[in-house]
Amino acid sequence: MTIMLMISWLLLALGLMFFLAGSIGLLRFPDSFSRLHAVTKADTLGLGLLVLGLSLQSSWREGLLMALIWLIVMASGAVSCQLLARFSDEQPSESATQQED
Amino acid sequence: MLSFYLYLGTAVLLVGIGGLGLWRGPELLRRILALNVIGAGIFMLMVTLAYRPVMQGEPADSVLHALVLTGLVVAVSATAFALALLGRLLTRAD
Amino acid sequence: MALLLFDLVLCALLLLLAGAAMLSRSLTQAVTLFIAFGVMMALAWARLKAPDLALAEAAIGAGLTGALCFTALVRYAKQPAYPQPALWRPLTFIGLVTALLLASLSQIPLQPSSAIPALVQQHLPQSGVSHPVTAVLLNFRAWDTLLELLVLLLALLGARQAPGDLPRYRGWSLSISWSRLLSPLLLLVSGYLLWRGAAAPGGAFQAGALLASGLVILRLNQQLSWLSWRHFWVRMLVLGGLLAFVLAGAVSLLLQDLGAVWLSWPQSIAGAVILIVESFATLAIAVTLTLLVVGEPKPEVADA
Amino acid sequence: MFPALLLVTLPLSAALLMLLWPRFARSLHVTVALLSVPLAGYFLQQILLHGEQQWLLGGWSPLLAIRWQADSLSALLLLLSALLHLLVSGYALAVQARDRLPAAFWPLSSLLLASLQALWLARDLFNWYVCLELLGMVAVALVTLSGDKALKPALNYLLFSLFASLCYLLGVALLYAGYGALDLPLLAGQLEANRLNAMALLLITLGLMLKAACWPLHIWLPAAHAAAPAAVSALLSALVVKGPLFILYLVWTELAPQAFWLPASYLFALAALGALLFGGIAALRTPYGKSLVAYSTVAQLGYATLALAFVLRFNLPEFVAALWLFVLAHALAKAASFLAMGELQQTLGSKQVSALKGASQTMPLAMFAFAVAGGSLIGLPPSGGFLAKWALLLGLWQSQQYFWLLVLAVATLLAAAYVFRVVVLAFDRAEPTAPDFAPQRLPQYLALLPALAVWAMALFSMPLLTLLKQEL
Repeated sequence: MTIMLMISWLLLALGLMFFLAGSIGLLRFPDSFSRLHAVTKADTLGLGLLVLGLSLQSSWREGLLMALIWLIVMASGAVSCQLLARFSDEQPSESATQQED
Repeated sequence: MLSFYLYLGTAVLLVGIGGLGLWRGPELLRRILALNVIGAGIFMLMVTLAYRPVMQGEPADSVLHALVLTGLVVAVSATAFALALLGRLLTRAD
Repeated sequence: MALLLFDLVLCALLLLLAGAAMLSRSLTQAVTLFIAFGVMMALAWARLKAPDLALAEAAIGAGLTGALCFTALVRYAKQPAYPQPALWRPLTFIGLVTALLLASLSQIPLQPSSAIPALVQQHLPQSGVSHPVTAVLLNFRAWDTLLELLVLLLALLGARQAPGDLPRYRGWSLSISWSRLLSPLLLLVSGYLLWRGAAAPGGAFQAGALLASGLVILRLNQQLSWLSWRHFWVRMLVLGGLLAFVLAGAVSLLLQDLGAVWLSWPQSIAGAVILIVESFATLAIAVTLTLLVVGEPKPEVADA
Repeated sequence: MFPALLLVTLPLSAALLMLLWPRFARSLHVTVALLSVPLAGYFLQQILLHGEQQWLLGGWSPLLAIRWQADSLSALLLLLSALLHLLVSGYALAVQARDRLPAAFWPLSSLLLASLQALWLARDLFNWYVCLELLGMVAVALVTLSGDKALKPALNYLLFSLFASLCYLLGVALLYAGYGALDLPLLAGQLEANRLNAMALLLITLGLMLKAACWPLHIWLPAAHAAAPAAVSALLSALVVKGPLFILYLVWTELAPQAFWLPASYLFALAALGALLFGGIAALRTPYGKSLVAYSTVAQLGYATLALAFVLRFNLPEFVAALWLFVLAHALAKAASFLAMGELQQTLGSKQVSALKGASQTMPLAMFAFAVAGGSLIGLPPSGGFLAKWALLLGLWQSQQYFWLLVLAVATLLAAAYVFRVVVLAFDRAEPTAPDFAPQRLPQYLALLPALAVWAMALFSMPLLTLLKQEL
């Protein structure tokens, strides 16, 4: 039991670390592509680790629900990331003007 | 109880921040956003007020919740109308 | 203690996001920050035991308002940059007013003297539904809700007076297949929210807003033909909520004695009346919000 | 219940049907406008016979339900709204083809009537918020009927109106925090004079004064009212700004603790002073005809604010009578002057005041209507405006406020100056501005109608006064 709990906390900490790294990347990276890259890492891996860690501490029903949420977030993240990348690809001047001010 | 005052204070500060944005602008879109921030602050105040019975172990005040729900819909309607007018104003200026 | 820490972080985040949205230089940033603010707000309301509102705020406040703001943002692209005005004068004045407000807050009684929550609980069995918020919205204070639907309708009527044309987004294979996947899900969830509203958090507004977001996604990906006010069925859908409300009021007046008052549902059929009114209201809200977000085609586009 | 309910739901459901079947919009609109007047008259008679009536919507207990209540004042305002709505409908019918009035006018103006009637009947703080929001949005939508040139004033109007309703809502939330009720009669007399209530009342007052365009919060009004089509400006100036004024009156006389009355009266008196002087001066200086009439609204609202200030300070029946007589007289006179001015501008083809040169020759009827309405705005005896001013003077004399007598004299002179500015120009027959097309007679007669009605008010002064003093 305690081993399960320890693994769970480890996974949670790891997940949080991904989120932290993603947030720092979002703030520090120079252009939108690398920012997107940083954020999507946090979304998929970080959230996945959190869900895994939390489901070790909860019933199978809650675990299933969380897994569903993870899947939906991942799918929407993939689509919205592609859309954003496409948008910034189409309008390079937009991101350039934003960096100036 | 500390949380109650924390949320109450945050709500009022949000109203203040919104008021600041409304005054300063300078774009009309930001003024519309500012009105929404003020609205959010007021609704947060109401939700926090509705939370008071919870601290005594009773259910939250559902009348206030209903009022906020009404207010939310009214706010989004007004925002949509204002943005439509703004959009027309901007496209016409070209 | 942990909860207080959570509250502190959440409140600080809310203030930070709102302040940054108001002061940021670029409007795009301001709108993005405002959407993030909306999501955090939904979290705060869930924390404050208001799940109905958290649902509504997530769908309406963050989602649809954000979509509307982005629509306006596209039109700002060609505008010249505005000079940033000075800050100190508004800051001192607003700071003073906020301080006064904060000072007056200390007199809010911690134990509310209101008898309303008890009264709601007492009359809940007669209202036809078991969820108090739904009971207040569609029975105790139904007149407010009717007028609120009217406000929503007016937003649409007003927006139709000022049609602006947008650059058309033509859809893209990935987002199209995603919209095909997502919208049945949204439809399902909004139906569930509507049905559940009688007994648990949820109801017409949340369901309507969710349905609207599904319709908007479909419309933007060209999966749905234009909704145009010129079609009778669209007008019928938009007005359906109000018509059902008024008709239900009229019928219930006729069903009861002549001494009856407006919008009082007979207890035996109250649940059914509320469900019917809510269903029509959901459709009306969904179509109205969709029309507000995606706009209407110019006549020649609609004919093509 | 029935007459009151029909007064609200008839225009409401008619508007819905108009939107559903636009083909029948006009006929439906006219039918409802025609039906509303006798209904409102019947309702007023019922109230006079049986006294005040009230209903708890949904039949729940007072704390839970929304209360509707109708006393003789509400009934009078219901009748006034129905009457002016009918008049403006007639005018709109007469000019719709010439002015290219959009088809959206018909459902929108029906919704305006419905929301006004709902406001006069409600006695619930939150329901008033929804009513105010509704009224503001209908008003803005009506202003946008003028097309692109009205966009900026309309958007400004909308933003001010939204800010005002938010202020009002915050005030209501603070009151609910202390007392946990929204029903006006239940809250009446309950409020203590503490900081929280002071803040709440201040916010409510600020919001309502913004919506009622009390000086110095009037800045949105002239542009918005001037930009709207004439029929709409008449409705806005005559009725819409009176809604928040009505709430303000009820909130202060019934809700506010007596300890706040004196400081509030100073606040209102100051606003009134500014409105009377600066509104008048602005009306005197503006180069545009409809702006002149709109600024005159700002100035005339000053009288109502002044009466409210003295109601709070001295609590004399004269002031209450003066307040509502001003509202009635101004509604009629302003409807007449906006319709007349709209007619003049439309026919002479210019917005400028200077274009009215020789209008007494080219369009004598419209000019006559404007002059007659102007007489009431100045307060010439025996018009409705005079009646109101007389009540105010009487009260001021009794309470020995001689400074304010002087202010009233100056304000009257200013009103006379801006009315005669137009009239004198119109009688300058040397080189009259030629009309673009033959003037239509019917709309001019319709503009004359309320102007004559406001002079007829003097004939009915006794019943009106007894009706209003019942309020005390």
